[in-house]
Amino acid sequence: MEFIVKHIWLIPAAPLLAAGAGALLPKRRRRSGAGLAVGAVGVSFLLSCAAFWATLHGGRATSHFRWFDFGATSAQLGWMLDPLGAIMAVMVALVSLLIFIYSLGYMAGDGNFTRFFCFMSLFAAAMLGMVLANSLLLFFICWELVGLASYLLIGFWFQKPAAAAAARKAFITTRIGDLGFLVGMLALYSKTGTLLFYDGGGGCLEQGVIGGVAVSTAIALLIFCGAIGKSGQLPLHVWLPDAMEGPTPVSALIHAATMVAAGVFLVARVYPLMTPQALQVVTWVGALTAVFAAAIAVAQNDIKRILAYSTVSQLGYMMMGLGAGGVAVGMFHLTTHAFFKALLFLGAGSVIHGCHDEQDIRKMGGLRKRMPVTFAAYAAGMMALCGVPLFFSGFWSKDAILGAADHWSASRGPFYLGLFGAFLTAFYMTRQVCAVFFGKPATGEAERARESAPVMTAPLLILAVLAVAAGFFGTPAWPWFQRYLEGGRAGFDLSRLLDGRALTVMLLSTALVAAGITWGGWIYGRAGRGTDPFEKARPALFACLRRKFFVDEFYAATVVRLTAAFAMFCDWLDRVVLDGAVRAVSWLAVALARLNRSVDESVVNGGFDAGTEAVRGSGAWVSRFQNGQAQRYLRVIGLAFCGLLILLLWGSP
Amino acid sequence: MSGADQIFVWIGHEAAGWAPAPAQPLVSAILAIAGIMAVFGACFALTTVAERKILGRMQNRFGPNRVGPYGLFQPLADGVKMLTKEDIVPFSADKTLHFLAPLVLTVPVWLAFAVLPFGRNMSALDLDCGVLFFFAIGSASELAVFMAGWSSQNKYSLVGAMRAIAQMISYEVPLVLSTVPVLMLAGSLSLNGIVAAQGSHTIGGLARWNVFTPWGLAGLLLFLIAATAESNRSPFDLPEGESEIIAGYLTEYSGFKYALFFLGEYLGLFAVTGLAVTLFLGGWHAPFQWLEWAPSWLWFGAKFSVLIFLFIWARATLPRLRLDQLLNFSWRFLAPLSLINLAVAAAWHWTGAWESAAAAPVRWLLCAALIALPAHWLGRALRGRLPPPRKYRYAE
Amino acid sequence: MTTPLAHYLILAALLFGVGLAGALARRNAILVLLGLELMLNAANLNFIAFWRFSSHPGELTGLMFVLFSIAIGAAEAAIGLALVIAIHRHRRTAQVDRFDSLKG
Amino acid sequence: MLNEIAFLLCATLTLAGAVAAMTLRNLVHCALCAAGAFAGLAAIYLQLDAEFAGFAQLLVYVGAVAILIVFTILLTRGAEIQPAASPSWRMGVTVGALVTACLIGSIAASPGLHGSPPQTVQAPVKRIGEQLMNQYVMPLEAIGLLLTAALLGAVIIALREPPKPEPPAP
Repeated sequence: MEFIVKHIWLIPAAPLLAAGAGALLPKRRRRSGAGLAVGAVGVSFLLSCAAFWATLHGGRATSHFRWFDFGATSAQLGWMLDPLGAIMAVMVALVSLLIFIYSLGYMAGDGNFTRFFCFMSLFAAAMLGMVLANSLLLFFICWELVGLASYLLIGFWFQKPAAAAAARKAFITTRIGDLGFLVGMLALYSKTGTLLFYDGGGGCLEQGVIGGVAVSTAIALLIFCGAIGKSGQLPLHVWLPDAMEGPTPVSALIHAATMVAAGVFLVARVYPLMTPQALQVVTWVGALTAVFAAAIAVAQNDIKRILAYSTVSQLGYMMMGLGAGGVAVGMFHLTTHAFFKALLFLGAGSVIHGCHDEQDIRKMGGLRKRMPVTFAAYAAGMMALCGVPLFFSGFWSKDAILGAADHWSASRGPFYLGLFGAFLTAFYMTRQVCAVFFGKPATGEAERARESAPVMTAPLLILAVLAVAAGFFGTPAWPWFQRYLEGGRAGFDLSRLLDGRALTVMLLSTALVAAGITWGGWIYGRAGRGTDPFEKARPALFACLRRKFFVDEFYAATVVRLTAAFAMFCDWLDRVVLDGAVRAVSWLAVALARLNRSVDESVVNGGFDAGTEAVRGSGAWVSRFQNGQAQRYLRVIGLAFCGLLILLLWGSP
Repeated sequence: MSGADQIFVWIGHEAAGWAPAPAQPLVSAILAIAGIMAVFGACFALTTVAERKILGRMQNRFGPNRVGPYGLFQPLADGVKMLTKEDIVPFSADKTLHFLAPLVLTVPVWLAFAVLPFGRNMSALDLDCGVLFFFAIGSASELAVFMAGWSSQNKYSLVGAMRAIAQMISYEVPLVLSTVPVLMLAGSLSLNGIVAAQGSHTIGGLARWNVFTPWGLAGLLLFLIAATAESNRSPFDLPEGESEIIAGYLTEYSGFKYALFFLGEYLGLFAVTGLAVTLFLGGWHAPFQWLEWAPSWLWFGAKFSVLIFLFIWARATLPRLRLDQLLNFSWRFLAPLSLINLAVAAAWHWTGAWESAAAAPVRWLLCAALIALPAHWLGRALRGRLPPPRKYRYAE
Repeated sequence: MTTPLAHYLILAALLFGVGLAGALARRNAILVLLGLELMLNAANLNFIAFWRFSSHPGELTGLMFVLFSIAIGAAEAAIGLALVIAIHRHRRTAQVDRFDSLKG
Repeated sequence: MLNEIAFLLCATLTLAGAVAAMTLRNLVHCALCAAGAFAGLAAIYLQLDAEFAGFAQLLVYVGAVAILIVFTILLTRGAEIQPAASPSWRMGVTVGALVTACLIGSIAASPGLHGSPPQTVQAPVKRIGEQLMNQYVMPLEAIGLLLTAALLGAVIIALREPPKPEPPAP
């Protein structure tokens, strides 16, 4: 135990090593590459478990070291072990491990198998480094590495134009948020003089309000910008659904379970910096995102896109939980969500694999009988996401968020938005499950679908168990998770479950979920093939949702066009104004040159001809000394040396 | 313990004590030289007969068994034969160099024994940079081989000498590099210092010899392979391959000069074996603490004999290499591997700071893997480079 | 240790002179290089001698210089001899007075 | 006294080797004599308590440079064709003698070269290593770079050039 507390850096180091070694492996060494990656992340998982065990027994540690000096100050990096980081590390390592194993099956046919595992290991290393960082600078470095890995993996099939475009879009969009993060970090450094989180009272999180409420809020909001970008919050959510162009395990690992949660984790990590004003912004952004994305998800047809919007929506919930309820509430939903969303994505991957790379839910159907294991796991994930009461983790974590929103004094708005979002979630998930697993197969592909290999279904089953079980660690009756993060111990007390106000919220959300599922089942369970029944009823609204509230079009019309217009203006400036000036100058120069030439030819040349003749003559005379005989040169040097020595001896008295 | 252990030191001390005081250092030096020459001269004689007998056993025949009991006087007979043979110098040979070559080969080899510690307090010359001295002295043998080959004015001799020099230069690189980890971790170039660095004990009284570490084991193997090549022994004996270039640079030598070459080669082998014992096998230390009662020179002799037996065994077992295989093996396998071994030794040193109980086996396994995996890969790469088996058109 | 510094210096001077004379008088490029090496060695001897006779030899300055100088000598020999081989391959000669393409 | 004799022996070996290396007709003899001169110089280093430098000299010059020279001689067939002395060899020897005379003159003119050296000198290998790793680490790195460059350069220069491709027929 002591060992891991001291050497916490080993956790990210193992996959980093695997990534480095994997990059050097030749393409055909598939088994070595995959074995290396899985082994390394397995080692990380075991070490994380050890670290987690240590934190259970009160193990806390921070360490830091100088990276480089500039002037009198130095950039410090460091590692930290605390409950927040430890639980996150266990979760990331476990989900990574399962998804790596799943990928063995999913990517088996891909030619760039080794490269895939190299990138995945890089991602795992960066993510683990981020959660264990004790310095905002190291956090930012890992954050950007995570972004890079995400870029590489979204564009993994870069021969597809859509994938390349999606990778670029993801990279650029998150960069906008990161700019805010960077500015916030610099502002923080200029105010506190350190970027270490905890440093025995001197860290940037231990100094209370920094330079007044306004400055503090500004810094918090700038850092939150980074979280908005990475976690796909409104208005920077556009990249996340497009990121589904990457391989499905990537979607599961990066764009559902871990990386997008990094924004949430960032807010949780720098929670002491968050002023109440900043938290209000966080809550509102989260609540709006939750409903907004859930509404879009209702009208999508791509199985992965639905899950992507669902992810955006759930991330909104987490933000809302952080803003309204505190670190524990948001982190609990993050953890449960990681399990069931990874499950859903891997299930979707299994379905896609079974249907021969078909992603449109309208072309599936009736897969319940053909892929029973996938169906069972998927159903568990779906119910966890919807928040089916008591036995599914999503219920408990979402309930905690709704309860916190209910108690929030600033406004009732987020609470109602959250309730509405819960209803929508139940509705669109029911719609998806009905379309995919029930009814009759719509195409020949769906009819010929077969259950996936055990290497893919085994992680599904493990995740399904986790998706159910994770909830019991954070019920109001036994709030172990919350106490663990605060460093205390939880007692079991059923009466907290029956507290009046909490019970009301619980019943309310149960009712809404039931309504969503029933209504969805009623509409879609009976519907045949053809136009969506909802579309038939409300064509205008449905079209608006299908086009994602026209956000992409809005950006294209405003930001992109503005940039393009500005570029055209610059182009015009360049062509007309600058070029004109250059042309005028050049004309002037030509005219002067003409004048010059006439003077030159008549006056100067004559003089120079005489001069060069003299120089050439003397050069020819001198060049006789350079005859190419090295020994002669050496002889002259020897003689010169003698002369110099004699001069020196004779000259000195 | 100290009685038997220090007996030679004591004898030397007493004997020098008889001399007048100013001459005492000189006398003790002469005594040491005489001792070394007597012991290793006898060793040379014994090894020749032992080698022939062991080779004979391994090839399922008797070795020499006619002269004396069990053929033990064979070297005497050989010596008499060698010394009474006619000393032939070719007409067109460069007479001076032809005469000097065996001397230049033999004399420095004797010098190399000066720094080897044969037992506790038993080294003739405790130089601060003993290892450097050893290799510096050894570099003269290349010149001697060249002198022998060139002065004979015979193309087989010249080809043999060029082969030998190419081989010696190529294998000197891994030979020296494989000793560097030992020097690094002992923090000394003195052979006595290196022996002292291996003198402590660990669990169960096991001595801390370098060979008991992954890099030490790998280093010993590399060192022995390179040493086999340095001393032109089978399977690296192609400079004097009888079947190809009729004994190479030795072709034009006979009689006493030939015997000197023979002596020089065996002594070179002894010296480098003694160095291997000192660097990797703990010198004159006993393998276990509870075995320290036996005299230290006896331990040195035992390890020395085992290694010599290994060399003979290898000679009986392995076929001769081709020149391109030989050079490829050195430059593509041994040299990179010894460089990697250097890094492994650094890793071993670095991980020495680990404190927990589980650290020792983990450290061992980690370092062993660090050296074994590159060896595996380099070996595969080397095998991939070999030309396909030759096909003989008329020999089916 | 009774040999005075002057003797070492004179030995170095003679060695330098022999090297220089050889480098100037011989035609074979290899021997010219050999002469240069002798001159370098003479300089090294000076460094060692001055170091040994300096008032604070614990500083090791001269010794270090010689170690580096030996390494440079080795590099010089390798490059020089490689050049001789390359030139010999092109011009079929190793005589310095025939290497005279570089002239004015 | 003993010391003086040892010095004279080594000095004679060195000088005789050097003179022979610069005058003999046979190039192989020249190279071997030069090796002898290098060895004598190494002995003088030992006498000056510079063990490390002495053995390094032996290892590098006798073990490597001499072998290199011998190889080059054989590769350029210098052992067979005897080149005469340079046409201007008289001038060369004169200049060499002049330089030597200048040097010896300046040595003779310098005062204070006859004192005895400090009795003890501390140059253990460990200290040399520490100095190399501390004070002289930059030169050490530079030398490493130089040797690598020299190695690669020598290989590339001496490499047999591949035959030039035939120019396409017009």
